[in-house]
Amino acid sequence: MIQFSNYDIISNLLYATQWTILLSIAAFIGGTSVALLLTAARLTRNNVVQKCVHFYVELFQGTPLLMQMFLCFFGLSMLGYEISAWGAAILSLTLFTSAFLVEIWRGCIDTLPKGQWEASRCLGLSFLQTLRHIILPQAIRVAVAPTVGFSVQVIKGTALASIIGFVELTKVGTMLNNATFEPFKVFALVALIYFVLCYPLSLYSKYLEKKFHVSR
Amino acid sequence: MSLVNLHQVHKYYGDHHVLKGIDLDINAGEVISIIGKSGSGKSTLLRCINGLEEYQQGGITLDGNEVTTEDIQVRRLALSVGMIFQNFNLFPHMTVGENIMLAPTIVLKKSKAEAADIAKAMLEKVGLAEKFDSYPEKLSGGQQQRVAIARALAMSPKVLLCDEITSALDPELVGEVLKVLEQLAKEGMTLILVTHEMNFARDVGSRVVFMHKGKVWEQGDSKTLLSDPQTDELKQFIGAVL
Amino acid sequence: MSLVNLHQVHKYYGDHHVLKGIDLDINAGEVISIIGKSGSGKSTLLRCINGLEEYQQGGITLDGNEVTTEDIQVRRLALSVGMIFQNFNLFPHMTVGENIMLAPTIVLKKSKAEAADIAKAMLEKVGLAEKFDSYPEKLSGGQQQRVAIARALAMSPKVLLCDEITSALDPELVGEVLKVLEQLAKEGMTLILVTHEMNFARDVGSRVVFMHKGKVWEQGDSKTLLSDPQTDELKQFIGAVL
Amino acid sequence: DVLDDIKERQTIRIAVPQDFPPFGSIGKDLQPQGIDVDMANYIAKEMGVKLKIVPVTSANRIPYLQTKKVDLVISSLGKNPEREKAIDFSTPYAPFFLGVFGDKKVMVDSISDLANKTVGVTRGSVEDLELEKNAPKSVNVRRFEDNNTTLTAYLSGQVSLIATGNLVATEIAKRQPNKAPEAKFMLKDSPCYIGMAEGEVALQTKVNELIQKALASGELNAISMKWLKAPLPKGFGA
Amino acid sequence: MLHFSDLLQYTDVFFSGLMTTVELTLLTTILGIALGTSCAATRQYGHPIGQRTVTVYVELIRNTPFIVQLFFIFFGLPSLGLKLSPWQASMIALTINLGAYSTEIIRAGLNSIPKGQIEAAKVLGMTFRQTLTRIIFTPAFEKIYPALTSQCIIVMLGSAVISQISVEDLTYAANLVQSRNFRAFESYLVTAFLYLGLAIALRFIFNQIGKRLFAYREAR
Ligand SMILES: Nc1ncnc2c1ncn2[C@@H]1O[C@H](COP(=O)(O)OP(=O)(O)OP(=O)(O)O)[C@@H](O)[C@H]1O
Ligand SMILES: Nc1ncnc2c1ncn2[C@@H]1O[C@H](COP(=O)(O)OP(=O)(O)OP(=O)(O)O)[C@@H](O)[C@H]1O
Ligand SMILES: [Mg+2]
Ligand SMILES: [Mg+2]
Repeated sequence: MIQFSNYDIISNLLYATQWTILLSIAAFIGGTSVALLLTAARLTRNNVVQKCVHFYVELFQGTPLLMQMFLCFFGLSMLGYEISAWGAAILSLTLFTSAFLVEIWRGCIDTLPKGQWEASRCLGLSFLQTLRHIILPQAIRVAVAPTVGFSVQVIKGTALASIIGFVELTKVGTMLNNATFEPFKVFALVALIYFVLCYPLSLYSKYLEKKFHVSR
Repeated sequence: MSLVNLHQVHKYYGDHHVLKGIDLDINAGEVISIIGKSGSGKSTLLRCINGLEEYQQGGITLDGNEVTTEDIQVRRLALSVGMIFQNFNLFPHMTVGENIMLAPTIVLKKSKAEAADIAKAMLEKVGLAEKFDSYPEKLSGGQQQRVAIARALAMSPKVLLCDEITSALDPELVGEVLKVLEQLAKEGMTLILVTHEMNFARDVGSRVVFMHKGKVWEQGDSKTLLSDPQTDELKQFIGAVL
Repeated sequence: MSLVNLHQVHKYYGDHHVLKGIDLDINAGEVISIIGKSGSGKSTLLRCINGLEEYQQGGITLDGNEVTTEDIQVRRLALSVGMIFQNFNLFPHMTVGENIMLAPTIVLKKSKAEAADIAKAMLEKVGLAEKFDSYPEKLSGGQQQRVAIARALAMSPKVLLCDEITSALDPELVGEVLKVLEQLAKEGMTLILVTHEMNFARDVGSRVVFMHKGKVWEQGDSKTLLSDPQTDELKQFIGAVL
Repeated sequence: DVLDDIKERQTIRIAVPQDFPPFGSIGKDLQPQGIDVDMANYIAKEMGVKLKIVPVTSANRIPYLQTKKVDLVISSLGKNPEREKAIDFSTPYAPFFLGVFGDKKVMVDSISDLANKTVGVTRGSVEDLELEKNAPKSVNVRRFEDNNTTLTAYLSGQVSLIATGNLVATEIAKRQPNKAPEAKFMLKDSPCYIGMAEGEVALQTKVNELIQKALASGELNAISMKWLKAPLPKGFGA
Repeated sequence: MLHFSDLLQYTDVFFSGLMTTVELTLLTTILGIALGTSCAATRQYGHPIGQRTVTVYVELIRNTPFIVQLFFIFFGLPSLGLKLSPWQASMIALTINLGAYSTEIIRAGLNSIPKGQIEAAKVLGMTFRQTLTRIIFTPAFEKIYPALTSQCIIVMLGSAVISQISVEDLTYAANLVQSRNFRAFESYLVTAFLYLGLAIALRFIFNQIGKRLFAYREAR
């Protein structure tokens, strides 16, 4: 019979952590890219486009991430698109991340005083010039903190990929638990590793938020 | 011909009738003080003149051109009308110099060097030459407002619209801003001010326009109007403010 | 014996020495106007008198009792000192009536009916009897401030502290609040006001206290002090404000 | 068809369990090992193609097949009518009995004794369907996503009875002798089959051929000896 | 290609799953907000030790995935002798989770109350407890009500995970149906829309309650 030492447990968990990190980074990059496109689309002030973005946000914020993963994983293949657990996880996390980031960023743009738009208009700046020189530079500064904060949600979201069989930290945790029958130890370690990944990001986000408020 | 002309301008916010047929003629070089109770439509009137708000009836012309809220039209208008706001609306992420140079470079397509020269000259004019590289947040309210004036002047407008530009200032800072306005008036700039500073209106202004319930209720030469109001409403208003 | 007595009061915010040895004696029925530049420590002084801020040296007594910032002490103090703020601080989720009745019922343990009678009487006094059931946000600034006065009066304080209570108001609303204060002064209420309204200070106040750099720089009878200031600093201040 | 695809790809993708010893469970290197894994290796070797192992759970192994994420499921798969509607089966390759196991203190001797008891089971497994069909209505069936979770639920004491395979129960006994579950009664004789997508006749024929060959050559018996420490039952696969 | 009709015979499975999800959501919403409120008040105004404890709790929960918390409570705690039914474990995990997030949200609400309001109460002679309950809570909750609503919905959607420990919620229903008729796409799609409907309904209900709670706003 195989015996797992603490060293085996920890080294296997750390090995799996790589996949959690990789999946998080991929999902975050995917999410921000899509969210950028959607934010740009939303700023066009075209009614139909805005409705579409709104629907997108409602849809992916209003359904469980787990369902989105199931649908991406089993659903897409049933419709004839080949997709791996890794691909389904990235795809669903991208949809999920972008839906939240679009809303977060919209909030950031909306917090800028209306006077900034009006002053620009009175100086003869066009809509795009106002965006480029006045709104975006300020909005980006506001947006960094909540965006970093949301990256924590993305990391935690990757844990659900274990349910569609993607082997990352949580999955290895359940596998090891089954092999060792030491749930208390294994899940405490898993939680600890997530905490070590997420907490610095949370702290950094808070720090940015404070810094921004002070410099206002 | 008059520089600014309003003819029977009506403006609604939804069902709310805010401007009820405004007629007004303003010539180049005049200093107009618009006074009136809160909610009487003073800000709305100013904002219609430079295309920030739509109006539903009547017509406004500026230098003979019709004023609308279309984007292109507003941008063209911005070349001849400057506006200064109660809360300054400086761009916080740019230095004072960059605030002033922005529109001359990207709207008027001037070179950086040229724009910088203009910015320096305008800062000189408002007495803040040494603040070129400061960020707005480091300035007092009075200084920020003077920068805002310099920013508007850098576009060499024909008219300057000022909406209660001293109301957000501590009383001891009001004077420095009014002094700048007085100087501009002396140099012949056309000014349209919404203001509560009655002394300024009387001493510097050429004409006072009293608005009440969305109408121009009474207007006339600033000294005579304020010392000898005709309508009860104006009498009451002057009584309350002075 | 004086109603309020300050003896060599020193106050620091961290290293920042804000009050530098204040001596002040105020008798019942006096109307004291505290004037001075922004940052001179006027608000801080008021807030020390009713225990909202700690002071580090000296002593303050009110009606013979020492003033400290201990909770119980502050609550006892609240029975004899009322305070009105620049931005009203009405409770937005309560009607005007509820705002006024709250403290009499839960602090003085009066019955609802009794508290309602008091509230009505106080609203009558400030001329807002008909607003009993309105919510604060539906009132103009001047009306809100009068409600705040009524709320303070409902606790039948011996002294009323007012910190720039007209500064947040549109000019045409200032008068209605000052009128209420004038009435209170006539009825013999002890008032300590931080104010920029020089006319009011001169005409209604009994004494003016000019603060400068954390000190009582000059004080005296309101009419003589304002028309004949002794120190350069006060002269300059009066010049800037009037 | 799929057989051609496999040849073209030069790789066969086979779904195996990773939480179901001795059929498939992970070693220290996190790689699956067990009867099903050996079986998969055998099939790939015989077909002369490379093997790609795909770990699955009991709940998702059929969707994997249906959505063509794998070519074969060798995952201790039992046969029942519902499944036969969805996929096709080979001939059996390993023996398996399903039963109810549990704590010594719980007195249960037959399926009717389950009334008002709580039984843990892996969702979508044959034992799940057996319980649903035959157990008294008052039984409280707790369904878990995979065998991992079912076993953990038993070992952590969350349920005192589980329905699972005899071999799984033996495996627990080996690992945690103090918590060894006691066999209560048998639910069903349910040997394991290899699953494949519906209508893939060529593939089915080929797989059946290979199983017959292994049976004849004693290869299957060797696998059984290696993992179950016992020869195949007499007449198995006949 | 798609056969939604195959799902019809499982209507009652979906329905009972939906009811479990709704039931758990409502219960944890109430308990979680109560927990969050007391933690927020402790963190904002309480004893330093209390403040520290709340901080640790909030950070631990906010920085680990819900599913790990759930597994820890359901599988890990029994080895300490604390055995919970799947339903109890889920309810506790969800409540603890919502509690942590709502602590942060409610604290932001408490922070948003202008200092002047508290001072006004103080100079009227009110005790701190009176100030908290009568002056601070209502406007603070009003300010953060939308954020709190969103968080409750997020927790409701996150509850999909509890099917992993055999709670028979909506996701469990989807998985069960899927394991019986092998119509994965259809049952997940239907379930996703059921969740969407639930989210919309929840927001609507919250809005209605909000209108009652903050009726004075309507007086404008
Ligand atoms: N964006 C808006 N939407 C709806 N109503 C508005 C809007 N802006 C102003 N109003 C209303 O129009 C009327 C006139 O407003 P306006 O701001 O022009 O008054 P004002 O004379 O400038 O007052 P104040 O001295 O307070 O600035 C007011 O009743 C106001 O409530
Ligand atoms: N809470 C505080 N913490 C630190 N410094 C403070 C605080 N409150 C006031 N100060 C400082 O104390 C000094 C006196 O402030 P105070 O508010 O008493 O002035 P003031 O005379 O009332 O001015 P104003 O007319 O602007 O209200 C100022 O320099 C101010 O920056
Ligand atoms: Mg206005
Ligand atoms: Mg002050």
